[in-house]
Amino acid sequence: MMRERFISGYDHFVLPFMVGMIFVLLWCIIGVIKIMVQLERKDRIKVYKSLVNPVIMGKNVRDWFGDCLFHVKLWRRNKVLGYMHSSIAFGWFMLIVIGHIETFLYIPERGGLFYYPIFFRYFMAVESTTLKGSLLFFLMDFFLLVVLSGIILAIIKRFRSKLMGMRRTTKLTLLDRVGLYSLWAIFPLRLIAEGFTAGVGGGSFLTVPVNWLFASILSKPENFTIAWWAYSIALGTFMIVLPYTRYMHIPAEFFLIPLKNAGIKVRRPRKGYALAELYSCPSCGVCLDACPMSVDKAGLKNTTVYYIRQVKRRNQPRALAIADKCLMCGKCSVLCPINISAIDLRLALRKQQPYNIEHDFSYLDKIPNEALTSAISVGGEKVLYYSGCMSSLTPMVSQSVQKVLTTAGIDFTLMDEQGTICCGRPLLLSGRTEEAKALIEKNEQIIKESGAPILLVSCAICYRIFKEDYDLNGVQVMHYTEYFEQLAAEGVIKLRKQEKLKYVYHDPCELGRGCGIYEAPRKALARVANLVPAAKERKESICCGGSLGSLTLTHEERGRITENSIRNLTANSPDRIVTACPLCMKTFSRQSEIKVVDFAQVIAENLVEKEKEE
Amino acid sequence: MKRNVLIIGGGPAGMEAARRIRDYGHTPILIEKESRLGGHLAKWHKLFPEGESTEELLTSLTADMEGINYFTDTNIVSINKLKNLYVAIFSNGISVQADAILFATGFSMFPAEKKEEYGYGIYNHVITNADLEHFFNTGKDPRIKEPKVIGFVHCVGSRDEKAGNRQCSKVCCATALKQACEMKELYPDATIYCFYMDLRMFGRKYEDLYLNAQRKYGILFVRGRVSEVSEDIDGRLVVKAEDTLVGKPIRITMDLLVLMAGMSPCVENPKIASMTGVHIGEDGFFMPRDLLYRSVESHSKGIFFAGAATGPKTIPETLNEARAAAMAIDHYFKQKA
Amino acid sequence: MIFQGKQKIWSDYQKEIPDDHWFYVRSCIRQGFFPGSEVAFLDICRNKLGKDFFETEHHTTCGGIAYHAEALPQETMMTIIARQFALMGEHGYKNYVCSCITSFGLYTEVLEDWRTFPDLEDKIREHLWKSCRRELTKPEYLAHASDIIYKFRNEIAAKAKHRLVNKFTGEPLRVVEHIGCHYSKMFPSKGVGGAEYPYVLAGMIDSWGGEVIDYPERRHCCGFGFRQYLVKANRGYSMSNTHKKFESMEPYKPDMIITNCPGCPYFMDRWQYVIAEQTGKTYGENGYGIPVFTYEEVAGLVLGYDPWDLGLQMHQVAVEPLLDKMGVKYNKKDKYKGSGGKILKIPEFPMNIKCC
Amino acid sequence: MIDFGYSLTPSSTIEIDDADMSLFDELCAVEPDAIKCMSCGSCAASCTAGVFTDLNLRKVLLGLQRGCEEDVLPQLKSCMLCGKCHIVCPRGINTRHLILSICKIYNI
Repeated sequence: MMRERFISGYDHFVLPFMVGMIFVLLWCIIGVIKIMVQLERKDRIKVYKSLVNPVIMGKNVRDWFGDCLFHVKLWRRNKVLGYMHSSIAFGWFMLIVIGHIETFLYIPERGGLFYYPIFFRYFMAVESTTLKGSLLFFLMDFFLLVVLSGIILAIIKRFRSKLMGMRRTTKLTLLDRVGLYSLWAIFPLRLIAEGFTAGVGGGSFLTVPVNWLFASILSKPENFTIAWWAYSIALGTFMIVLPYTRYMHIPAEFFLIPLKNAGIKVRRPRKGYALAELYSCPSCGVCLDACPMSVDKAGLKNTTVYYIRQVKRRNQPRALAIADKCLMCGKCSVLCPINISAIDLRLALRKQQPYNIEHDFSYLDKIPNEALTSAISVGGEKVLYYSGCMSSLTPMVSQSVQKVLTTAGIDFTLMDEQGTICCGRPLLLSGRTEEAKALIEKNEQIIKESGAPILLVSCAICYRIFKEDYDLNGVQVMHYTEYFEQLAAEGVIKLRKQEKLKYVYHDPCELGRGCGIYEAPRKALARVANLVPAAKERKESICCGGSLGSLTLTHEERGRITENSIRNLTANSPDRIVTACPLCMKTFSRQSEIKVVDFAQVIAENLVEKEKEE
Repeated sequence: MKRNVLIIGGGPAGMEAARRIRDYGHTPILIEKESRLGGHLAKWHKLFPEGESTEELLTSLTADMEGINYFTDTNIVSINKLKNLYVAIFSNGISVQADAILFATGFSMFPAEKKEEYGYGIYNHVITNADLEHFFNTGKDPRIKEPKVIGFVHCVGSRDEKAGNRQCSKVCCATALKQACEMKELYPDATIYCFYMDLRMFGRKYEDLYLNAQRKYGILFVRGRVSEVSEDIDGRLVVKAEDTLVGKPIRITMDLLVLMAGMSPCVENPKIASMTGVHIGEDGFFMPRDLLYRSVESHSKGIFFAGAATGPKTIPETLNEARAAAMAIDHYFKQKA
Repeated sequence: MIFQGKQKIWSDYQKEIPDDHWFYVRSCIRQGFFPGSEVAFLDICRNKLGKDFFETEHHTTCGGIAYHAEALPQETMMTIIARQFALMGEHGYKNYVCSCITSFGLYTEVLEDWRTFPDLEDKIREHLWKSCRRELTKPEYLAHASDIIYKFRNEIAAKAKHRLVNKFTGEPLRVVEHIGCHYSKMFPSKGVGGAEYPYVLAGMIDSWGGEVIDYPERRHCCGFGFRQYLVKANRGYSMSNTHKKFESMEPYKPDMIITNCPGCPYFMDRWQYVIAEQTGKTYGENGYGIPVFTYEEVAGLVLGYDPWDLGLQMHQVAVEPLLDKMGVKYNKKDKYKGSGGKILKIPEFPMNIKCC
Repeated sequence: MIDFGYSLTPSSTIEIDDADMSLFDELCAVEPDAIKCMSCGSCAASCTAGVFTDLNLRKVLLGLQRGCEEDVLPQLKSCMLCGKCHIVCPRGINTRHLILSICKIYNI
């Protein structure tokens, strides 16, 4: 049994903690209100609705546990890293929960005090031991040990991050350091404080031995209040600096999850949902290794974590510079433990860029559709093939596609035989959303007028915008990798396999991470050659460096990114690099020592002609 | 047996050939009309493509002159052929019997004053590439006074049939860019224009020179030949040209105009040719037996060419030709024996 | 400007000009533009210098204006010129001198053409014989009348009554010399001093005490350009060229302009009025224009001819300020009197350019 | 003023002396590659918008260098930022950002 040691249930040492606690609570409440107010009306309604939707709520609970406490994604990435994060998060969470359980079990009347469950051991004295009490003591010590193990790993990571699969970690700000050291200090101090009081307040396998140790070494173990003061100050310091450190992600992510699950997207660079994302960034530095630009040491400062830092600091010029530099390959978002929408955040800022260009696409209206395409009212079962503006620089792609289609006996029309206007994706990527509409509308008009049921696209960049931003009245948009795989699977085209050849497939950013097409090209390629994996592939594939996403990367910087990407692809010494985007091909071809070919070319080369078959 | 080789011209070609001929075991006799060996090279400050020092190159060329008889301030008075020998009389009264003669007579600078419209010798701030090198060497030229706007006119007397030189002088594009960069280093605030017809940056590192001129030095390029130059009331130069890429005439007021005088055939070529019967092309340069395979041999037995005597050449080309000519002469002697 | 450099060029471009016995042909348009000039020229040559200058009423236009306006085929033009030459030969002369720059250019061109293509000469000889029954005799020496004045510039200076010196300040008058394009731009070696720095007028100015102005657009055409002026819609283009020259010479504050071409003095004179009326701008002192003269008129003034006898009242830009500077005596009342004291009509005066 | 039926025609000469190059200098500070162009014309030849309009990046760059921005800047309005010029530029000039910077600095 337990009893309160002090009638007041209060000691001055709780003050630092209380100040911190109240400060951080107020901060969070204001923050939540601010974000909700900044959301657009329809977004806000969406959020409210999601909170009463059991499916979404279920998802929220799952994500809260999975992401905030157990860090499932980090586990998948690296076990030690995962353990480190989840041990601290979950362990701490459990200490708080069990602390509350104890409080409610033994002194329910003190349950309303913030500090009570935290400093429970100080205020209570053990009178007799019960099984329940021992179990709780055991659990408390156990989770403290869990947290302490995490802290030890964290300290090790600070100095040897490679052990946890991270080549680089973020540079900490001064406040980050204060937060970090106070965080490191909290749990050892708690151990010491609880160790001091373990003789009175009770303890278990961890705290009791500490108590013995202190009793044997220190002359006056009664002065344990100093230790509790230290513990409270560490907690208070941590919470006071919390909003200004990366540890803000702990409360912010909790709030971000329901917003994300409600389907809210970034609209403005630092308001509303973006603000929630900005505070949710834990500065873990996963994006440092993910970013293709980090091949250059100087490129590191352009990664998402630093982008977020600059935006939070309201350093507009730097933030703009970083936003413009980004290749928009999306790899950091995919690897990010909280999937921060790095591209959208930057795009939102790009949209605000005062470029002062008044685009005038009125000339598009003056071009009769007939002048652009012969595919007018072709209708029927025809396939409309759009080769894209880049195809004039990589004629092999469109020729190969046409060869495959012809061999397959498919009735098709080349949409842009007589020249093409841009699909609009580059404008979109430059943050010129409104301007891109003019191009989109013109292309939509042509595609719809053709009456063809399938739009076949050989450029990954065009494909993405057709998929995401075009309204085509049900015209099926297919990337040629999907389509050719379908034709091969259905037996419409027959392919011969070159057993001796090793190919590696490069996932173009826009196709893979952008549209989630990873398997179709692989399946098709496996029909014609042996596919060897790249060192990193699928969603971890490295951008070729040619991306239209970046506005400011120099030729030389791009060159180094390309070099790194090629190194990644050639890890298993393939005979050829196959890509499914004309821009990747153009970029790789400039620097690659081994031959770079387009997917369509590979398929076309290995077609078994029907007559020969017969 | 030792044979005498008369080398006419003490520029880089003549000097290099003399040493090589000596190394083959023959006796070179080198004559130079100027008071110093080195030819035009000796008047230059630095060389393209990377600003190599002329002084260093000259030092290497003159480092080992042992066993080479040379006469400066000396001209050829006459050359006569006797069977297998040539007898040459020099202006200093000496006469020699030579088993072979090497013409390393080089080129003459195109007289820039012939392009009257540019006003060389008439306007106060018009100089030539050679004048500028002299300025780089000495730091003195009254015509260069803290210029704010500088122009370089390419192809002065090159690719200009009316000026009597149809050929491209080959070295002026690179020289102009080199000099433009040097001027920019001296006068960082100056705006520098290069007026070119084609930028012929054909050699290794030349394109880098071009890129550097653009990126590092901010030299501006105008594709168009300067049509006329005038002086305004302040004595500054009013330069007119067409920017053929814009398709409009342009006018700029400048403080200094550098004329890239090209390479003309050496003025003494006709005289020497008449003494020996070697051929002169319609462009005025000596004509080798053929332009590809026997580019250092003449139509006359025992007479050879090296360097710019047979057309505009860069320094490395000239030096290589000098070596090739030495080898050809040695080969000629061996065949004769 | 390095004077020695210029002198060197001048010495490179000297042409041989015989002393005496010239066959003189007039210009068609100068008769109307500056009727006093050719009379003064002949008077100076014959009476002041005592030379033999022959002219015949049978000579015609050279056909230049029609030729340059593409209204006359080359062979026709050549035949006309061949006839002029034939007239010279018929009268026993070998030295041909013309008053017009266009003609001079054309004669030079034709002689060069015949030299380069002798067949063409034969053909023209035949044409001439068939059409006029005349025998072509090519001149031994071809000169422009300004070459003659240039040659005798020092003799004229010796007889000078007035010099090109500002009598109020004692300073030399600042003189712009404008050479007709066809004088030497086509064949630099046929003009005194070449094409870039012609000396023919500069030499007169030097001898008569003036100071030559070298302004940036000194080479520029006056803008006449035949077709540009002849088609009214294009006249703005013609005037723009003159305008460009005046803008360029303005900072030098020239006192006068001397020309040796029929069109140039006419247009440089008249356009000053049009420019003033259109833009309000005048280039001379005190709202006057810059007076433009033919070399004969200047020679006449230097030799002390009466300005009204020289036809200076035909100028648009008032010449009086210059006459005052030179110290030339003139009677204001006689300005608009014709020969024999007959009162001619006094013209209307423009608004923006001061004329008297 | 008298109407003569004709008037002075403006000169087509580009007066470099009068050109205000301060904006161009500003551009070069942001985009040092602006003077790296060697006028090969690849950009204009491959331009998607240039097929339909007078857009010609080579001419734009030259025009800016000669201080005749008014003549050339309107061309940029039809640019689709598709980046083909970037791909073909032999000098590796980042043409897309160059265009955006031109628009920003010249405020078209």
